[in-house]
Amino acid sequence: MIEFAVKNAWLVALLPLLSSIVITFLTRKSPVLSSRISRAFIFMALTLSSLICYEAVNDIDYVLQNSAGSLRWFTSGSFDFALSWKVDAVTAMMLVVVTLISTLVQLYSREYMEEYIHKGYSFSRYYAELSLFSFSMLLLVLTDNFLVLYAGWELVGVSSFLLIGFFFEKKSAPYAAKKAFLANRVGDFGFLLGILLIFTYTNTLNFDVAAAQIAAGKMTGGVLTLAAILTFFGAMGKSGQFPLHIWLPDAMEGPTPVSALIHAATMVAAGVYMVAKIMTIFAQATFPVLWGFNALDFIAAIGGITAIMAAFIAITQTDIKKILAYSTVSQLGFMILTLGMYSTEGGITPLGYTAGMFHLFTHAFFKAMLFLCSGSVIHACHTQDIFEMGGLRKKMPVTAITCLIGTAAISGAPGFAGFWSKDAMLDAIYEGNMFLFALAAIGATMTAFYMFRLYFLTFEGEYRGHGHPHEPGWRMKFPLIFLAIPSVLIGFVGTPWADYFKDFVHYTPVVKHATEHAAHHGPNWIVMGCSLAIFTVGTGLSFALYGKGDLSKSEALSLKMGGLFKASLNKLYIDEAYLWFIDKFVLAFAKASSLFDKFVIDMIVNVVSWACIGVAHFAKRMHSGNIQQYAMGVIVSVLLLIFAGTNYVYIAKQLPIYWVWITIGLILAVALSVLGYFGNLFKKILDSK
Amino acid sequence: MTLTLYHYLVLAALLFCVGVYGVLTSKNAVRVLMSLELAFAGVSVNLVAFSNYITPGQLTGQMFTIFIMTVSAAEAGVGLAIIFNVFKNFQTADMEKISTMKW
Amino acid sequence: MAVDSSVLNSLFLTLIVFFPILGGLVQLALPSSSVAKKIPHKVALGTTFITFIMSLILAMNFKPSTDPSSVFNFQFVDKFSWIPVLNSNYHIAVDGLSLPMVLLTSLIMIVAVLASWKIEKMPRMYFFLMMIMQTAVYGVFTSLDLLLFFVMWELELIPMYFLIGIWGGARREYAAMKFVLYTAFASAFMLIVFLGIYFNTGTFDYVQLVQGSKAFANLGMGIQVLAFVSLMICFAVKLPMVPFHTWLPDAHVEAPTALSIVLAGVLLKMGSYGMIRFGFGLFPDVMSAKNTILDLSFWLACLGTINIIYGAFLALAQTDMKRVIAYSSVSHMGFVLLGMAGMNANGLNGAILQMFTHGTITAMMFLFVGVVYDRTHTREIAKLGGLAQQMPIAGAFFVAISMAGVAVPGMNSFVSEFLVFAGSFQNHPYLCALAAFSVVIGAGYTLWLNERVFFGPLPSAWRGLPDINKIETFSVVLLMTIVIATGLYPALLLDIINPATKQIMMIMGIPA
Amino acid sequence: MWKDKSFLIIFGVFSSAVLMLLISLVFGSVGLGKDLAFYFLSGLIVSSAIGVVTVPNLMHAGFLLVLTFVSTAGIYALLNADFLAGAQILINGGAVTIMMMFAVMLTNSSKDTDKIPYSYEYRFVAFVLSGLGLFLILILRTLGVNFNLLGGQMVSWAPSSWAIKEPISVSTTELIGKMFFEKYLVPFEVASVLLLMALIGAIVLALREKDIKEDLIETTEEIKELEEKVSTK
Amino acid sequence: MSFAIFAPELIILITACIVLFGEWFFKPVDRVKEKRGRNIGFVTIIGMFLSLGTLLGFKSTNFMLMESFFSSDKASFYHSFVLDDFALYFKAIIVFSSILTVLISFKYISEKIRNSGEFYSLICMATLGGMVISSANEMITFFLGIELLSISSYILSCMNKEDKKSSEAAMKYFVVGGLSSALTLYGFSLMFGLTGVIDFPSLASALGKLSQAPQPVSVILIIATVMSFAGLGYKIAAAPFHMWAPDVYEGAPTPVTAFLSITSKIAGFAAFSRFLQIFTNDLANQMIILIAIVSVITMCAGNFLALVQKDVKRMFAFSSIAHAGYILIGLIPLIKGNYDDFSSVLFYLTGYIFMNIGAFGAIMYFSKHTGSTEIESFAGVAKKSPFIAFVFSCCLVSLAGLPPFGGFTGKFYLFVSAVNSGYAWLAFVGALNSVVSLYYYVKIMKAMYLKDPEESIKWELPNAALTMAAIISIVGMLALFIMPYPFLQMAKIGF
Repeated sequence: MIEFAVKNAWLVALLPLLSSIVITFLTRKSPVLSSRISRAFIFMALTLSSLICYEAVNDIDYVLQNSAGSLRWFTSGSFDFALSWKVDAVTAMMLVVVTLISTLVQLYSREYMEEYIHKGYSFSRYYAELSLFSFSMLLLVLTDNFLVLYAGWELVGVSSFLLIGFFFEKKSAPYAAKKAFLANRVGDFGFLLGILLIFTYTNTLNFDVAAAQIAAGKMTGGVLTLAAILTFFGAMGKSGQFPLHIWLPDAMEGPTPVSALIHAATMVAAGVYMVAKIMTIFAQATFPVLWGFNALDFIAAIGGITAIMAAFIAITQTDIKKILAYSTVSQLGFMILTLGMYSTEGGITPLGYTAGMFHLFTHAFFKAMLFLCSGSVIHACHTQDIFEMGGLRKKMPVTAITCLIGTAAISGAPGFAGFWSKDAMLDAIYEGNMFLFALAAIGATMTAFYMFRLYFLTFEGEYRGHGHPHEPGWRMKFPLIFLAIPSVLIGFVGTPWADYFKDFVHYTPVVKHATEHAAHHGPNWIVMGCSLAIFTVGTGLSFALYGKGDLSKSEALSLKMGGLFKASLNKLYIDEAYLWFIDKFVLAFAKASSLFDKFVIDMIVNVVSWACIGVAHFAKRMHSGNIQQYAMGVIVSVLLLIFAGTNYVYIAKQLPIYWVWITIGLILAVALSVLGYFGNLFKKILDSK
Repeated sequence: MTLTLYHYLVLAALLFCVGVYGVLTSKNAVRVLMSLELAFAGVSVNLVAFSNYITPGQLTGQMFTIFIMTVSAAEAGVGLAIIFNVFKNFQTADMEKISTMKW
Repeated sequence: MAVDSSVLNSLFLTLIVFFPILGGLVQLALPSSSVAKKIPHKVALGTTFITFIMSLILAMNFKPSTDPSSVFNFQFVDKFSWIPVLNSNYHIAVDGLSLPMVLLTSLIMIVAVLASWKIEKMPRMYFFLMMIMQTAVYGVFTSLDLLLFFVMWELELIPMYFLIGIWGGARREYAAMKFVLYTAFASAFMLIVFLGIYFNTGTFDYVQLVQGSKAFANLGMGIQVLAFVSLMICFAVKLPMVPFHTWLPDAHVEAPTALSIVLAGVLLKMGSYGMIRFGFGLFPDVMSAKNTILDLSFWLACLGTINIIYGAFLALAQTDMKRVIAYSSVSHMGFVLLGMAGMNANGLNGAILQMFTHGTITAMMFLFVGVVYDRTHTREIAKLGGLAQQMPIAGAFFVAISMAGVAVPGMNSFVSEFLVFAGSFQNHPYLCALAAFSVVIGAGYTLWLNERVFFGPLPSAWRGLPDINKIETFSVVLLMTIVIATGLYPALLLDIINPATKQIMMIMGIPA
Repeated sequence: MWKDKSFLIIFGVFSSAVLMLLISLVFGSVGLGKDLAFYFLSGLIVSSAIGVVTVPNLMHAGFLLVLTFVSTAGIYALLNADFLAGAQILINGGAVTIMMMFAVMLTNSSKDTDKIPYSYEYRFVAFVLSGLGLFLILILRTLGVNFNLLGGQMVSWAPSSWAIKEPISVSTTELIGKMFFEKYLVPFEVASVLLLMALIGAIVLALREKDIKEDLIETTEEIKELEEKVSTK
Repeated sequence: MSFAIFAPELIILITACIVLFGEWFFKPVDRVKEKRGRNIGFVTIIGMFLSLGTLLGFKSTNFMLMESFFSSDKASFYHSFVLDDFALYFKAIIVFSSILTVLISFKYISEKIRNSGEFYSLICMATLGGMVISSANEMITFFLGIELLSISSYILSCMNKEDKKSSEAAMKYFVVGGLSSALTLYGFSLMFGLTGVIDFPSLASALGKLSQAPQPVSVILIIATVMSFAGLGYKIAAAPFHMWAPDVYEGAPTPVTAFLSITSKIAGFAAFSRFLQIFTNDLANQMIILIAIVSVITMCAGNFLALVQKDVKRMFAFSSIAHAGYILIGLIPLIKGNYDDFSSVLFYLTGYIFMNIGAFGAIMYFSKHTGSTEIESFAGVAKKSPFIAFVFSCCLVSLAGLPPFGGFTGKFYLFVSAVNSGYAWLAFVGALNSVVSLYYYVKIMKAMYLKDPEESIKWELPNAALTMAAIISIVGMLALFIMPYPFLQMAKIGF
């Protein structure tokens, strides 16, 4: 069974696609059946990927040797573009994460989405799109070449687009979907160019081969750095890094389970995954291009900015999902920042790489769970504003507890999963760059603060909303509870003392090269202390301000903070800046070019035709109707032709032959029309007498 | 000063040009016809002169002239018929008024 | 369905080319009483369907070249003497370049006939003209004789004029006239170049021209470039290349739906086909000249990039649904230019595939504009919105079409655009990078259109609109199947195209 | 009656015409005053031709046309074209001009038209074109051209010489008659067809409609009417 | 002397005489004037067919028993009248075009023209003139042929006697024609003066010798050439000698317009072709440039002025001017002595007959029903008479030089000949002009098909003759496109 799973790893991706196709074409009309089919298929995929992961943990070499496969997709010139796949450690991990969370979310959705079904939305469509997403994500994860990666990359974008715009009758949802797609596309633009650069230089699309070629010196210096940075653009778009993060909060317009799956756990992690997967290329892109920055510097800088910016914005948001969204952005920023760490020796710190992956791993669980909790809350309260909630702990204890676990995990409460991964990240940053460490520490503090703010405002104090919230059914509760377990425990696979995760993950040929020389080091107590402090400070502040359900303190503080508060509340005006840019530049340019097209290019065409008609209108006057006019025309023509003919001998000596005649012809034509015109004049003079 | 070919040629050219001038300026259709005859006469003089000086004894030019005379007579006849018709329709033989079709 | 090729070889292609005209003549012979029963429509559908089947048989019996040394792989050759005085023959055949175009034509014509199912004004005449046009288009794609090519090229003009002029929208006369004059103007250039080629080489035959004296190869670069540019102008108008594109939006906006489908789906390809066939085939030295100041591939790339970006921006600014798609055609056809400028197998493969993909996708786009227009009688985007609530299936399809339009993987446009980028990036990285930005703008206008027409709240005026009917569904499913099938497995087409591309590369003297 | 200007002109024209003819014939045969005759005749031709196109009265113009033609006949005579001279007087000087006169009278042309000539500017343009342009080109370019460059080379039985020859004296009538039926038979026949055609044409055009109208039965209705009439009778 | 070579002309002449008295002959037979007119027309056609048959017989039996035939000066009328392939072909198409012209004019003539006998007689005479021109080998016959054609055309233009326009047209045609004749004659006289000969072959060799002559002679030669050119250019309505054409075409009775635009034009080109043979050496080069420039002006003038016309007949005048421009291109190889390429002119003229016959037939038919020749009055006629409208459109497409009709092949072949003579730019100008011409041809189609008629009653079907002419026209155009080779072979003649 395990052997089958490993050798047919493509099945993991194919199963959701099959379910998507079956739902679309066969069971479109029966929602419940569709949901069952979808869940069954994803569960099969989960089973397969678990087996693969199990085998990978057991015997990674076996998986590496047996899981690879390739199909000729198409041939251009003499180059075969292949659909190829391969499972390595990171992939195995991602497979499990994706299928597991997909399975849970699909189960959760069965109940969560029911009320929308009654409103006329198609359940089948929902599940088909979810399956499609799973397929795309798994394709992205499974492949080992750039083209298919890019294909999966685009496809997750598409399914995300579809799912964000699920409530298509709202004005905001399609808008958000479009925004998400476009922001992603901006990143993809760079990604595509990066791939093209790598392809052009190395003449291969395979990660391993490309890395080897680069190592062999086929691509060096600025070009490589440029290629790496361009490729990273893709990650920026997909993982919501500054300045392309704007789509992610808006993407919360989609159904909450979708947010949990796509915009928290899996798709947004694709950027991080991609950077990790082709880390060797990044690691070799050490040629400084801009102000001495190289590719990893760039990555780290972007990650750092994103982490702190998103955290800052999250502090003041009132929409529960937006807070979580910004938190996601921030956490992704941490991961990216960590990935961008390199040791002073010029090589990559394995810690940065593994810590980033580790956080990706843990974050997937607790963030998905947090989103599902928020879904549960929204499901109960029919609002997303945390100021209209409060005191829900009594009414929804399971949700509250799981949410608390998630909050603790993400804030880095000691022992929880987030603590270990965050600690590992801070450790890596600490090794790399102190300034960035400080930045990360502040960011982490803010994380603790706003996450507990969310928890307190939602579950503690008095209920401020209307209606009667209550616990959801088992289909929604089960995922919460199920995810709570790893949120607490999973961190223990990667403690500084026994870092199984690191051992597992870095045993990936792609990154092996870069990481093999790295030493195994124990816990960094300073960092751990910092982590503790961060958690304590953040949580404490939050408790002080919101813990008792009393909002007056926080309001006073917000008034005191004035500008900062506003900036945070308005998301640093980045959206407005984008809109301004699009409106004032892009659309204005489009309108200008439209006018240019209409009044210049098209006008030239029209003017030519008008000119023809105009010339004709003028020249037709030579047919004045007067007979003697015509006779005169004959005589004039004869004279002109004689003149031209008799002087042609002389003229021809100086000028090329045709020009003389063409000139004479023109003179003749002009003379005739002038004659016609004046003939008419004479007639007028005559008439006036 | 003896008579040369050029004397006749100049005369012919003058006659021809006067004819052309007449065609261009006459208001009356009949006078246009007369002017045309003048132009033909000019051509005839030319031909006869050439015949006499260039191909003496061969009479080519004279034969040509005879045919031109025939044609000009026929043309005059037809022309006059046309002028009658025009006169019937327009009640005038004014060249300037015979210009309803234009442009 | 493999048939003995010796049976097929004689006159089979001729049959395909002229079968539509037979159908057209049947139209003329139909009594006027048959109109009420939609007999003309059915006859037309039958004709196009049979030609489609025949071209499928053709495609199945086509053997992609395996001979690496030959520069031709013309099959189903029909060659008869036509005007011996001019050494001009009736010479038609297909190769890997023209076969996809023939298939595309057959396919699009079926869709076009289905899209004109509601035509009630003089249907016999309508389908007659359409069938003539089909023959002309087939002729263009299969002619190997320059004179025959020119004839077929011109033959398509007048039917198109009438089709736009009689069955078109409000400003149809202007649009039709503009189309005709523009194209005729351009073909004057082609005529002269062909004449020049004839007098330089004494033949109109493409095969002989490529094998023997390459058009103007003996006359020095100046003349070659001049001739090449003249020829390109002709094709550029048809393509349409900025700044010769302004006839296209007018023609599209005024043309009936079926005509827009044919225009965008097939007729534009005539330009790019001509460029590849004759630009590359007859002027390899010009195209591959790199050492001169006139690096034509650079200019081609420039123009392609301008087409792509400028067209995309124009599409962004339009308020008329059909205009958006018309300008998107301009943008997408720019990819063909860009691919050609790549001067390598990837670029050229991409260009040829892009011709096919754009044909299928834009046809669907225009089909849907027709669907919307049929029901709402407006194409003003501002007036539309939320139609997906009334027409869920249409909405779903339109999303899929938009996705195909923005080159999402799984759709064939993804492959073609990637190949175009991959090819042109090698030669002109900066221009390619600029052009690649269209993935953003292109997504912008397509999805924006999608959002404004199908999504969001439903204006009360559009309540009670019927969803798309079976005929429209069939058309779109047919095309979508092709799009996805060739998108998932592009080798279906590329295995035909790629050998031809290699041969073109060989003509150009570039190692594939 | 004697004071009538037109009578004077008619008389003057005819008398001078006869005089011209006589002078030219006499001078020509004697061979003395050919120069004189030429200058005299050409002066007459030119002045009367200018008169034709300028005198206000069309009748007068017609008479001057006769004078021109007759004088031209004199020139022909000077050029050894005796048959032509006679034919010119008969055909042009007689028949054609008389037709013109008729036309003038029938169209009342002498009364109303030509009272207002074309504007001065227009006539000036015409004069420049024809009088100066055409004439000067013809004259200036013609003078000094050796027209006999090819001499007799092209003509088998003519004496070849580079000099411009004096006119020779041969009676042409007989020769012309012969040539009509030999060398110029085809043109002769064509000319006869042409005259026939002109005849038909002139008749067709000049025929009054009412002359041919009465005996025509136009339509089937009329036939029916006729038949009815016959049957009722 | 063998009068047999006159057989075609004589048959036409006899026909002319018979139909002249046709009214009188047929009066006892047909009391209805309409029928009588038709019968006279039939007689004309029969006569012309006989003539055509004789011509074809000459061709097929290889009548050029020239060895014996031209053995003596006398037998060949001193070379004043030749019957070579060139003449045969031109005569054949002239007679053929006359037949078709008569065929489409039956209805019009019997309805609108009183003296149908005389009318047909004059048509025959004009045709005869054209035939004489085709065979003329010396200036006098040539000139007489032109005059025979011209004078009968003057009369024909005037045949609508009550119509102001008709007589005005005749007047214009006559005055300009007379002046042009005078100019031509003056030019001829100068040429005669320079060489002393009037037959074309001797003239050619003489002028060939003169072309090396010192400057004054060459100048006077240019003057003579230009003046004769003016007269001939007037005949084919080449700009700038075209100004009479629109008015005359508009005013003349429509059958006459058809005749002028087809038969008369073909005869004009016969004249041109005959005349141009006398230019050799340097003179030929100058002549080529003259023709090139005139053809450009003609094309442009014709096409551009046609753009703004409102009357179909007038538009067709400009169209025929433009076509004269195209055909002039084909005369360049003639001057160069490249007779193979000159066949493009013959081919084009053949196609031109078919195109214009269909067009004028349709114009006559439509204007009879609409009572006007304004383009606007043709609105929606396609609904009333689909067949004729279809034929008309085909003719227009062919005139514009688009496939699949003979107009395309012809024009292409003309351009081929231009490029072959080294005048590619001329072909280019021609091609661009065709584009311009497309505009106004399409304008007519637009009126016919795109506009709606005022009332939707269908018209009576066209009569058999017109239907036949229409079918001949469309079949001819298609045949010239699909299998041009036989026609090209026929047109490819040796001199």
